[in-house]
Amino acid sequence: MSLLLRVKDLEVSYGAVPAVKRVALEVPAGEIRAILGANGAGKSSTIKAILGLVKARGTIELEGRPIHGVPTHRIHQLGVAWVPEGRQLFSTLTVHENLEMGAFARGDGPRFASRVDEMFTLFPRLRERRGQLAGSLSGGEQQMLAIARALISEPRLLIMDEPSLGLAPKVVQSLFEQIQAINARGLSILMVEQNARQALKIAHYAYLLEVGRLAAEGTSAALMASEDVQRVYLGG
Amino acid sequence: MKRFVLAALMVVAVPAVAQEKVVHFSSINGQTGQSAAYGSKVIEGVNLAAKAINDAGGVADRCGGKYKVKVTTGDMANSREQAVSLLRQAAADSTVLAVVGPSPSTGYVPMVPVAGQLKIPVIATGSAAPIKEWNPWAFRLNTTSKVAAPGMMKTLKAKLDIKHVALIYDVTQDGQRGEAELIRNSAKEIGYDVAAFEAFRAGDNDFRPQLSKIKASKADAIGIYGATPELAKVVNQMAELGIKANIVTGFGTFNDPVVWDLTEGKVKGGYSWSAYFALEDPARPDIAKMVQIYKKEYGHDPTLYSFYGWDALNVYVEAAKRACTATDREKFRQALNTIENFPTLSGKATFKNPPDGENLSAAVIVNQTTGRGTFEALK
Amino acid sequence: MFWTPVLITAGINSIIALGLYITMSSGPLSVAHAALAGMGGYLGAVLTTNFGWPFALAILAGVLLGLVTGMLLGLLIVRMNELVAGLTTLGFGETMAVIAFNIDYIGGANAFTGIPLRTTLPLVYAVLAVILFVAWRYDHSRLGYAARATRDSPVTADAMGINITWVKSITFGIGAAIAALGGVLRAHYILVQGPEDMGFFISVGFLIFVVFGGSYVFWGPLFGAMTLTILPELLRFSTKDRFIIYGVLLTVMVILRPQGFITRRSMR
Amino acid sequence: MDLFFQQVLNGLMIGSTYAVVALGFSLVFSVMRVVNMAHPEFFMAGAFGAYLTIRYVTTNFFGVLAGGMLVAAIVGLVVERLAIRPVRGRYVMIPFIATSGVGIALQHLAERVFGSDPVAIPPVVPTVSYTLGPLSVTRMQLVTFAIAAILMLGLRYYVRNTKWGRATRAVAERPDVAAAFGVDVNFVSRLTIGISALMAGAAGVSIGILYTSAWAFMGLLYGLKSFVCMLVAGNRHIEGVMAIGLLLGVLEALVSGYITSTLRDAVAFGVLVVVLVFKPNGLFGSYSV
Repeated sequence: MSLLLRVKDLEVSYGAVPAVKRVALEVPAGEIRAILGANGAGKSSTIKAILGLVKARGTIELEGRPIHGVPTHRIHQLGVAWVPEGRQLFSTLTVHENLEMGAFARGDGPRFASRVDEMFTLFPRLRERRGQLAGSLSGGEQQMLAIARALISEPRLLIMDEPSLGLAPKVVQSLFEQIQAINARGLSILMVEQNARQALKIAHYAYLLEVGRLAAEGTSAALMASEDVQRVYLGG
Repeated sequence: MKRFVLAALMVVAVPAVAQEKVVHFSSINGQTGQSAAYGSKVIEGVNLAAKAINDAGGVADRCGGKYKVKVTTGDMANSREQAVSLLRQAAADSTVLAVVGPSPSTGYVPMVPVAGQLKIPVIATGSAAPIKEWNPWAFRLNTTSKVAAPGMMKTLKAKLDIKHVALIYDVTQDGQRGEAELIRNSAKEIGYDVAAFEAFRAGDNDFRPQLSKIKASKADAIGIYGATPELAKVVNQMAELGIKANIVTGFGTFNDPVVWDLTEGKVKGGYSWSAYFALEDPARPDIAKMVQIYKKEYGHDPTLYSFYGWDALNVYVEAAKRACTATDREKFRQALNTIENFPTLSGKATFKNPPDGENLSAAVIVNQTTGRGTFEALK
Repeated sequence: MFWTPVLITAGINSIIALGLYITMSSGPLSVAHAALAGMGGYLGAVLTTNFGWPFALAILAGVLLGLVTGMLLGLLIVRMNELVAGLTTLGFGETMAVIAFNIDYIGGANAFTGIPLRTTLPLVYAVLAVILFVAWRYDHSRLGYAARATRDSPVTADAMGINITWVKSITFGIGAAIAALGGVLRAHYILVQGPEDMGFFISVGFLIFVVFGGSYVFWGPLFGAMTLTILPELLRFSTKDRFIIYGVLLTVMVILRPQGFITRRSMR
Repeated sequence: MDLFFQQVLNGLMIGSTYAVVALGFSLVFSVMRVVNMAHPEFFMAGAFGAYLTIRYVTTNFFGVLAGGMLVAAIVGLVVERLAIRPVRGRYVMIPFIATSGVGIALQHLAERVFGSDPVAIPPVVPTVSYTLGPLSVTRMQLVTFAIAAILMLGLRYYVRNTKWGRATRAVAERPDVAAAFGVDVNFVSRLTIGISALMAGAAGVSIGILYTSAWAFMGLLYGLKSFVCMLVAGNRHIEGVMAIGLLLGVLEALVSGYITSTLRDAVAFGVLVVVLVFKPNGLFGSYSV
């Protein structure tokens, strides 16, 4: 089982304030792994460090090759795609233009048209909205577009930051089913999620962060039962 | 350590040679910034005159004293504050006898009251702005509109029988604005009407709105009062709009070689009054010599403002000779008042202050531009 | 003394910069302070020259004019964010310059001249010391904290019960009053008050003093105004290249110290 | 009545140049959150570029235009590298001061190299004037208007329909996310500054030839006016900035034609204050600092 992503001794600090202290995690190819933790536990900072959006120390390797210090736009070209927290679509661009931005690095050659169709079949609602400005979509539709924008560049690793944030429970349910479907087609996923119960249902393995430190890790089943998870979430 | 020893040696050596006395003038003008076009030429004229005098053996005053001329230059840029600061610094330096310059009115207008308070002579080299309150310490070498403009309009009325005069002037240039208002106010007295009175600001590029109005006013003479960049554009745009009329200005601006180049000679035939300025004049060997050493020193033609710089320094040296002093500003000021019909490149110089610092014998020649830097005086 | 004129100008610039500092403490990037100083200068000069008022009364009148105008401007821009507020003041400053241009009573384009000499070096630095004390007290006053809260996040300031409209208006007023005071002092030293001193580029100069020096503690504008007024004088040795060097130095220094030269200890 | 249309025509001509220079300002501000105070000097560099090209290279109009734009672009990229990139992303006033310093240095450098007098630009476009009834306009005025129109429409097409244009809009809104999708934000910034410099250079060339002179301080008044255009329009839509530029030109021509040209500049700033009081985010756009 080849290792897609490996992170060791990760340190991130904003000015004098340490946000992430000596975090280590791995994502084997083909797995869904989750990063759990309360607000401010350092989940987003870890993701941003991997994407090169914030200064960090420690080792970050993609398929054995170090990507620490590589500029963000090159990391994307190595097959890493991102669904940012709060989706952050380009609201002044149309749905179609957002997809074109998703495939920016790959260029919009012939394969692009077929990829667009694939996305529209995966998310039919987007086809009707293709000419609309992304800012005018509903919360659920925006989430679909954010995922489509990430998938269209055929990444090898999908990083999702709080995908369920701000969505109605029914929409969250279908969202997690889609994530499983995407993974079933061979795409490894690293997901940051506050909704621990939902995340553990579909993740193979998970890490629990607390105030920037790795509090616990293990298979979903193990974590489901462990009191640590209850303590962090239920303040037991 | 080495430099210290060297300095010590120099101090010891000096007394052995006869005490070399120096007459020190401070030259304040606009050397950088938007008004540098005039100031920089005056500074060149002043420095050249000082060099010429020193090369010819320096100054010998009427009481047997011999001096070398020393000039320190201060750049007021285009700022009123810096002009006044430089004047205060010159006054605070006891070795400075008097201040030469400035040309921009933004410098001269605020310096006049300060010169009176600090009791140090100042002589304007081109500023023609009306001065509300004169004082015994402020002088002016260049001709001003008050004297020249009415004279010119009378001559043009007599020769060309002009009836409708339009005026387009730069509201930010005190001298230019002053003359345009003077011509407007003397309309009835000389016998013409003011067909249009249009203003613009330094830095403008497009004058078509004003010129379209002037074209509609059917004026037969158009007074153009502005600095070189704007004046040239007005002339060019008048041609583009097909406005045909006699063009008139002050301060000999049409005779300036730079204006000739910028308008590709369209100023040919224009009328202006000016102090005396010509690149060559068979009757004037002194001009020929100055133009020759000026071109050798600076590599470009002198303008009327170069003459003003040269003349101002020479008038000051003449006054120093008569006052037999290099430090007593009061005696120097009184000597300035004894200057009468003193010959200069740009005409003559006469000062009687009080009542005011105007040059009473400043040359006023109404002329018509015939070529690049050449003109014909109108009788 | 050779350096007196430069020191007086540096002192007056520091006073006006401190006024701008207080206005900026509640948020707006004002480019009106040159115009406010000019208005103070015009009023003070007219009173002393045409009406023979004593200098102290003329200063008071200038300060009051600045206070009232500043408070009105503060109200005008209360709903705007930092940059837009600054740009509205750009319009105010330039319009004041054009209006002054066209009023012949105050000399129009020929500027108002014949102002009596009143400002001396000791007076300038006495006033500067008082203003520094005022700025120091202001920094530690309730109003000072309220202003900084308003600047950093108006929403929370509002939630904390701070009357934002009042804070913005009074801070703009106090800042404008101090700038007007500087204007009166300048007019009675340069002895001429003209419309050109009120425009955008002059105001930008004061803004550069404050931001360059450090806009989070009152020593900043003092440092900025002093350095950037004396620097061009030091560069006089190369008359021709003076402003090239000045421009390059300004850029280099602000790149090396983007947060301003003088910062609060916590921001070190 | 003819005078009215002549003044409107005069206003459109000068307004087109305000618009082109303002577009450069607003493009850089919207994409990089940088107020580039050296932008007027790109305009001046274009005019001197034209002068140098005419003297040493060619007098073919398009050659001169290319020469001027090239010089402006070079100056633009150097300024981006030295004064803008080190402080991009900082508090809006920091690049404002950094570029102001560069602006001052460039003005006085031009004064040292080309002298304080304006430099005459020989006519490369024959001075022909066309008359339509009472109205008269010169060929160079039409060429200036045409260049402005082509630049503006070209920019609109680039931003709307090209890959890098889309990337520029994406960077303008969310630089981090754009980077995460493979956009090299530094390259886009350089590209944006380059485009704004090319546009300012072209405006500089046409103004230089139209008014037959280039001058070290020609950028000052232009810079202020086009800065005002950008602010009044808000920086979201290109059409907004274009419309405001033309409107400002016409307003100024009418004011100096019918009232007095001493109040002409008050128009630009008076309009600015009125608009910003009622529409604090500019007529068409929005500012988030």
